[in-house]
Amino acid sequence: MEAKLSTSIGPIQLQRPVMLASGILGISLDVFNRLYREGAGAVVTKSLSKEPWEGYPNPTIFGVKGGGWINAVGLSNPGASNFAKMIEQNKDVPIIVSLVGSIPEDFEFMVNEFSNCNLAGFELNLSCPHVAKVGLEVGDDPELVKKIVTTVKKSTKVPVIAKVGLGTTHYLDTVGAAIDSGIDAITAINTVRSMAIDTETQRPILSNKFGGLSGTPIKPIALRCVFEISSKYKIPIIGCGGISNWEDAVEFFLAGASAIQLGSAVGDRWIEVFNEINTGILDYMKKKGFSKIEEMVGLAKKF
Amino acid sequence: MEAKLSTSIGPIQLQRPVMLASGILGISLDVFNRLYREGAGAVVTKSLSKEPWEGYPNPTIFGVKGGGWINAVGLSNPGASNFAKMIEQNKDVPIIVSLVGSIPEDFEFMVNEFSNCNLAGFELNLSCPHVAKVGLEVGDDPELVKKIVTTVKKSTKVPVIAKVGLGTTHYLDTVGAAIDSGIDAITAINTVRSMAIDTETQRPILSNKFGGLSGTPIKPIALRCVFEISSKYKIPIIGCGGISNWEDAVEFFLAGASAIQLGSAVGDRWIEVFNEINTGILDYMKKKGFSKIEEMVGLAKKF
Amino acid sequence: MPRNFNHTTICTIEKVVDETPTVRTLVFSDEVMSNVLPGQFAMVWVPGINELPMSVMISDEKGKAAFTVRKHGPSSTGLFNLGVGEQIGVRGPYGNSFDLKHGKILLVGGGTGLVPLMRLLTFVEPSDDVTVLIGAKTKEEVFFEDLANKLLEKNPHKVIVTTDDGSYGEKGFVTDMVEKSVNQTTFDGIYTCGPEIMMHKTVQIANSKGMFVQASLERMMKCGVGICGSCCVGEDLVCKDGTIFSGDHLSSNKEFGYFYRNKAGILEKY
Amino acid sequence: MPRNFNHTTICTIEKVVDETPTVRTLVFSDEVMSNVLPGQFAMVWVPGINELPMSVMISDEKGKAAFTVRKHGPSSTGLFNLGVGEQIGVRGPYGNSFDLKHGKILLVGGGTGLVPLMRLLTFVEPSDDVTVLIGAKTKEEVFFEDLANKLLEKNPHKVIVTTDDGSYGEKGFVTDMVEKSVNQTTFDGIYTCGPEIMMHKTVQIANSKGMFVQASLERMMKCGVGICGSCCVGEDLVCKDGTIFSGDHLSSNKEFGYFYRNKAGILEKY
Ligand SMILES: Cc1cc2nc3c(=O)[nH]c(=O)nc-3n(C[C@H](O)[C@H](O)[C@H](O)COP(=O)(O)OP(=O)(O)OC[C@H]3O[C@@H](n4cnc5c(N)ncnc54)[C@H](O)[C@@H]3O)c2cc1C
Ligand SMILES: Cc1cc2nc3c(=O)[nH]c(=O)nc-3n(C[C@H](O)[C@H](O)[C@H](O)COP(=O)(O)OP(=O)(O)OC[C@H]3O[C@@H](n4cnc5c(N)ncnc54)[C@H](O)[C@@H]3O)c2cc1C
Ligand SMILES: Cc1cc2nc3c(=O)[nH]c(=O)nc-3n(C[C@H](O)[C@H](O)[C@H](O)COP(=O)(O)O)c2cc1C
Ligand SMILES: Cc1cc2nc3c(=O)[nH]c(=O)nc-3n(C[C@H](O)[C@H](O)[C@H](O)COP(=O)(O)O)c2cc1C
Ligand code: FES
Ligand code: FES
Repeated sequence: MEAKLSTSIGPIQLQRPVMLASGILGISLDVFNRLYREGAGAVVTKSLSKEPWEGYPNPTIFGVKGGGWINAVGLSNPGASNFAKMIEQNKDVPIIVSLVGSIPEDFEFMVNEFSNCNLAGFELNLSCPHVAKVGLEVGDDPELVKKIVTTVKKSTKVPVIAKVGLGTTHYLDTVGAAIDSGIDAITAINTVRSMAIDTETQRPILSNKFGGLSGTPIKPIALRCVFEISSKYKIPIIGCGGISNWEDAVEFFLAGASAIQLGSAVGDRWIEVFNEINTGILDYMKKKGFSKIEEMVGLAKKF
Repeated sequence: MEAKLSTSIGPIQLQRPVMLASGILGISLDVFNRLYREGAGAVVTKSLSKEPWEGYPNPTIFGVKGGGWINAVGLSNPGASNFAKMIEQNKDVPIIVSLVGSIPEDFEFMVNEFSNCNLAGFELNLSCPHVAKVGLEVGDDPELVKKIVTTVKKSTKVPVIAKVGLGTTHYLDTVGAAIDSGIDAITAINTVRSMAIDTETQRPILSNKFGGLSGTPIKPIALRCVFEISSKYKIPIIGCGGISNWEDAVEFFLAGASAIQLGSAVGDRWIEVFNEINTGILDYMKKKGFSKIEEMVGLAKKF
Repeated sequence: MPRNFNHTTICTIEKVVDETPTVRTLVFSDEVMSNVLPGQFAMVWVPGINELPMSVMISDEKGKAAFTVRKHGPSSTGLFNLGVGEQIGVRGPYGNSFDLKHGKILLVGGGTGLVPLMRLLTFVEPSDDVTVLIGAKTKEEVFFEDLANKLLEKNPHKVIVTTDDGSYGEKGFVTDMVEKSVNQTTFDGIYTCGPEIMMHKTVQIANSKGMFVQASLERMMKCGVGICGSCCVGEDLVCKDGTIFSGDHLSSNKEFGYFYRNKAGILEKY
Repeated sequence: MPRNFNHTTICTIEKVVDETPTVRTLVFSDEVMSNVLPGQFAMVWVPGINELPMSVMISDEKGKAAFTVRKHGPSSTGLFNLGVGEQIGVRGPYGNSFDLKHGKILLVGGGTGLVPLMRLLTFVEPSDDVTVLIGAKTKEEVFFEDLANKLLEKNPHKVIVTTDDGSYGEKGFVTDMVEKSVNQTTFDGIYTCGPEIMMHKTVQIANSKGMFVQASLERMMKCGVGICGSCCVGEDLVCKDGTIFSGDHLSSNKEFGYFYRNKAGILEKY
C-alpha cells in the first residue's frame, strides 16, 4: 500500500505535515525557499507587528542546562508592510504569516497589507509569553480574542489559525472563543513562560528576565494540550512544542494534530531535520499500514 | 566567616534548607527518619486524604525520553487517620503533613486527626494536576482556597503552607487568596499537567492518560513562578520543581525561596542527593561570603 | 536518541512456554534485558491492563530475555494471556544484584522466585558446588527443575524439589530442607527468592549459622525507581536499596517477614 | 552534569592587553574556548549590558583563550571596559572553521577580523609559505603585526601592513595589495576576515583567478545557533552554515557585499 505525507488542516492543504514554527529563521524569503526545498511542508513567518520592532537587547536566548531553550527575542521583526513587500514575489512556498497585535484594528491593517501575497494562511499569535500587551496578554482575554478573530475573518479569505499557549486563564477558553468566531485551525502551543538565574553574577540571564521555554522539556505539556483540544472541540490542530523526531510527530498525530511545527529542533539538528522527520513518519505509516496522515489523527483518544 | 545552612520559612525553622517534596517516598516514618539523618531539612508526607485511597492502576509513572518524569499515582495514600497514628511516635523529624481534599470540612477533619503529632507544618495540596475534585481543581478556585485556608488556620496552631501549581486560572490569584486568608508560606510548584502516547500501541501510556511532569524540564517554569510570587507578594516561599543540584537550589534562593524541595532528583540520584546539595550550597555561601541563607533570598530581583 | 531506561520500550512476544498450568514464560528480543544482572527486574507494561514488576528471566538465545509469570490477579493474568506477536513495554533494568560467592552455594527458590536464581546460575564458576532447593505446593506446580540441572551440567551439583503434599520430590516445606542442608554443609553463600515467609525462615537459619545469605524481596511497586515510596520495608526501599538484601541487614528490619504495605500504603500483616 | 555548550559559562578576566587605543584583548581561562577551531566564535555575555558574538582569540598560555574587542557601540564598549577580575559569560563555540590548504597561503584581515586569522596561523605547517596582509585606516589602528610574525617564526612568510593614509606600512587599501599578490603568486588558499567590502573584493579577486578562497562573514546575531534567523544572508545563516563560506558559494549570494539586516531584520545597503 502506498503511504502519502500530504495532509489538510481544515482548508489548508499541504504536501508534507512538518512545518516551520513562527520565529524560527522566519525573516527572509530566500530562507523560506530553502526550507521548503529541504522538506518543510509550510513555513510560518516570524510574528509581524504593525511597525518594525527591534526586540529586546541580548541575551535573548540560551540553552537551558537540563535541555531546551529559553528565549525573549521580544518579537523583533521588520513590520508587516516591509515583510509583505518581500514576499510578494513568493510563488511556490506555502507561507503562513504570523501576526501579533493588541487590538482588532492592528490585525485588520496587517492582513490588508498582504493582499497581494500568495499565502497559505495567517497565524494569530495569541500566546507569546514575554511581550507586554500582545501575545498571551491577548490570548488570556477570550472576549478580545473573539473580536480579533471576527475582524480578521471578515478581512480576508485566506485561512486563519490561532496559536495558543499556557497563560493565566484557561487556554481551552481561548480556543473556544476562537472557534466561536470562525477560526479555521489552532496551533498549540507556544513557549512556556520561564526564567533562569546565573548563580555567579546572581542576576537573571535574559535581558528581559522572563522568556519562553521551548524544546524537549515542553513536549509532554504540548501533547497534553493537543489531546485536550481535540477531545473537547472539533477543529483542525497543528501540534507544536518540543517535537524533535518522527516519533514525537506521530505522538502529536495520535493525540489529534493534523500537522506539526518544528522550532527548537531546527537549531538543534539543523535543516535536515525536516526530511529526517518526513522520512520517519512515512516509514512508520508503511509499517503500520496507514495510507494517509488523516488516518492516524486522534487515534489515541479511543482508549 | 562561618556560613550556616539553617533557614526560616516564616514561623518554620529548619536546620537545613533542602526538604523532601510531597509524594516522594513519603509514606513511612522509618523512611522519614532515614531521610532526616541523611540530610533532609524536613520531609513532606504524601498528600493524605480523609479516607485511604488506592490511587490509579499502573502505569502510574515513567521517565520521559527527553528527561523528567510523568506521574499519575492518583494520590494513593493510607488516609489521614492511619498516617497520624504512625507518626505519633515522631520525635526528631520536622514533618510537614500534606493534605488533599475538596471542601474545608475535609481539611478540618484531617488537621484534627494530627493533634497528637509533633509536626513542623501542614502543606495544603492545591495543585495536583491529575485527580478530579481535589488539588488543582481546588487551587483553580481562589474563593474555595480562601475558605479552606481560613478553616485550617482556625483549626490549628501549626504553620500552614499552600502548595500551588499551574492550572486553568492564574496561580498568582490562588497565592493571593491564600495570603489574604492567613497562610504562612507558599510552596511552588507542583507537577505540570502532561501526557505521553506510545506510538507502537497508539495509546496513552499512563492508566490515567494525563499525569504531572516533574524533574529538570519544569525547573525554568518553577523558577519563574518563585520569582513572580516573591516579586508580587511578601510571603515566605519554598521552591520546588526540577531542582537536581546545588546550583539549581541557589537559583531558587536568588529568586526568592527560603527553602527548597526535592522530588524527582531523589529517584534520579538517590538519598545522597540531600547532603550533596547541602554541601554545595554551603561551599557556594563560603565562596560568595554569605553567612545565612536569608542573605541570598531574592537577590536576583534587584536587577 | 540513546535509550532512556526509564521510558518504556515496546517488545514483541516471540515465544510462549507453558511451565505449569498457571505459569508461563514469554520470550522476547531485547539486548538490554538480555544482559541484566542476576536479581534485576523490569517494570512490564501490559497495554490497557497494568504495569508489573517482573524479574528478568534468561533465554537460551542471544539477545533475548523472558518473563516467567504466574497467573494471579488481573494484572499477572493479563500478562499470562498474551500470545506470540503481542506487545509489552519494558523499562529498567532496576535494582541491585546478587553478590555471588564461590565455593559451596545454596539456592532456595519458590515459584516465580526461581527466575532470578536461574540467571544467577549462569554466573557460577565450574568449580562451584551448587545445591538448588525448589519448593512447591504440589507436583504440577514444579518447574525449572530441568533447567537448573541443565545450567549446572558442568558443576558438582544437586537439584532438590520439595512439595508440601509430597506428590513429587521430598515431602515437606523447602525450609525444612534448608535446615537440613546447612546442618550438613557450610555454605559460602545462600541465595533465596520466593514467598516472604520462606525467605524469612531461610535468612533466620543462615544467620543463626553465621552463613552469608541474600534474599530478593518483593513489595508493591509503582515506580520502580525510588520515587513513590510504595515498596518501603522498614527504612529500606526495595526497588532502589534492593531488591536484594543481606541477612545481617534484614535481621534488623522490623517489617521483613511480618508486614507489607497494601496499595494505599497501609501496613498489613502477612 | 556535563557542560551544556548552549548555556553560558562564567569566566573571569585575568589579563587585559591594550592593542590600540580602541582595541583590547581580554584573557580568561577556559578549556573549551582555548581549543576551538580557527574561525569559531562564542556568544559573550557582558552581564547587565548585552551579549555579542566574538571570534575566539588565541592565548599563549595553555587552557586560556581571549576576546579581542573593538570599542564601538554600547555593547562592545561594555566588554572593552571590563577589567581584571570581572566576569563574562561565554557559550559556544559556534560556527564552522577554515578549511586550511597547504602550500602558498594568503591571509587578508582588517581590524578585529584578524582574530580568527591568528588562530588559523597556529595550524599552518612549517613548510607552508604564508603571506599575511593587515589593513588599517591609520598607524595607531594597526595591531597583531608582531604576533603574526611571531606565530610564523618557523615559516617562510611575509606580514604586510597597509594603511589608508600611508602612516604605516604600504599606503592604500589592503585589497590593492591582494590584487598585487595574486598577480605575483598562485595561492593554494586565501582566507579573509574583516569589513565586508574588503572581504567581498578579496573574494571577487580570488574567484576571478580561480583560487580557493574563504571569508568569515559577520551579521547581526541573537542566538548563534540557527534558531532566530537574524544572521541570514541570502539563504544562508551565518551562525550555522558559516561563519565561513567559500568563494564559489558566495559568488551566487545576492546579499554578500551589498546588504545586511538591521536589528528589526530589515534589509539595508552597506
Ligand atoms: C521485584 C519483583 C519481581 C517480581 N517478579 C515476578 C516474576 O518474575 N514473576 C511473577 O509472576 N511475579 C513477579 N512479581 C510479582 C508481580 O509483580 C505481581 O505482583 C504478581 O504477579 C501479582 O500480580 P496480580 O495479578 O495479583 O496483580 P493485581 O492484583 O492485578 O494488582 C495490580 C497491581 O498491584 C501490583 N501488585 C500486587 N501485588 C504486588 C506485589 N506483591 N508486589 C508488587 N506489586 C504488586 C501489581 O504489580 C499491579 O500493578 C515480582 C514482584 C516484584 C516486586
Ligand atoms: C561571528 C562574529 C564574530 C565577531 N568577532 C568580533 C571580534 O572578535 N571582535 C570584535 O570587536 N567584534 C566582533 N564582532 C562584532 C561584534 O559582535 C559587535 O557586533 C560589534 O562589536 C559591534 O557592537 P556594538 O557595540 O556596536 O553593538 P551595539 O550597537 O551595542 O549593538 C547591540 C547588539 O547588536 C549586535 N550587533 C550590532 N552590530 C552587529 C554586527 N555587525 N554583527 C553582529 N551583531 C551585531 C551586538 O552583538 C549586540 O547584541 C563579531 C561579530 C560576529 C557576527
Ligand atoms: C527564538 C524563538 C523565537 C520565537 N518567536 C515566535 C514568534 O515570533 N511567534 C510565535 O508565535 N512563536 C514564536 N516562538 C515559539 C515557537 O514558534 C514555538 O511555538 C515554540 O518554540 C515551541 O516549539 P519548539 O519546542 O519546537 O521550539 C519562538 C520560539 C523561539 C525559540
Ligand atoms: C510520583 C510523584 C508523586 C507525587 N505526589 C504528590 C503528592 O501527593 N502531593 C503533592 O503535593 N505533590 C506530589 N508530587 C509533586 C512533587 O511534590 C513536586 O511538586 C514535583 O514532583 C516537582 O518537583 P520535582 O521536579 O523535584 O520532582 C508528586 C510527584 C511525583 C513525581
Ligand atoms: S517502587 Fe516506587 S519507591 Fe520503590
Ligand atoms: S544568529 Fe540566530 S540564526 Fe544565526
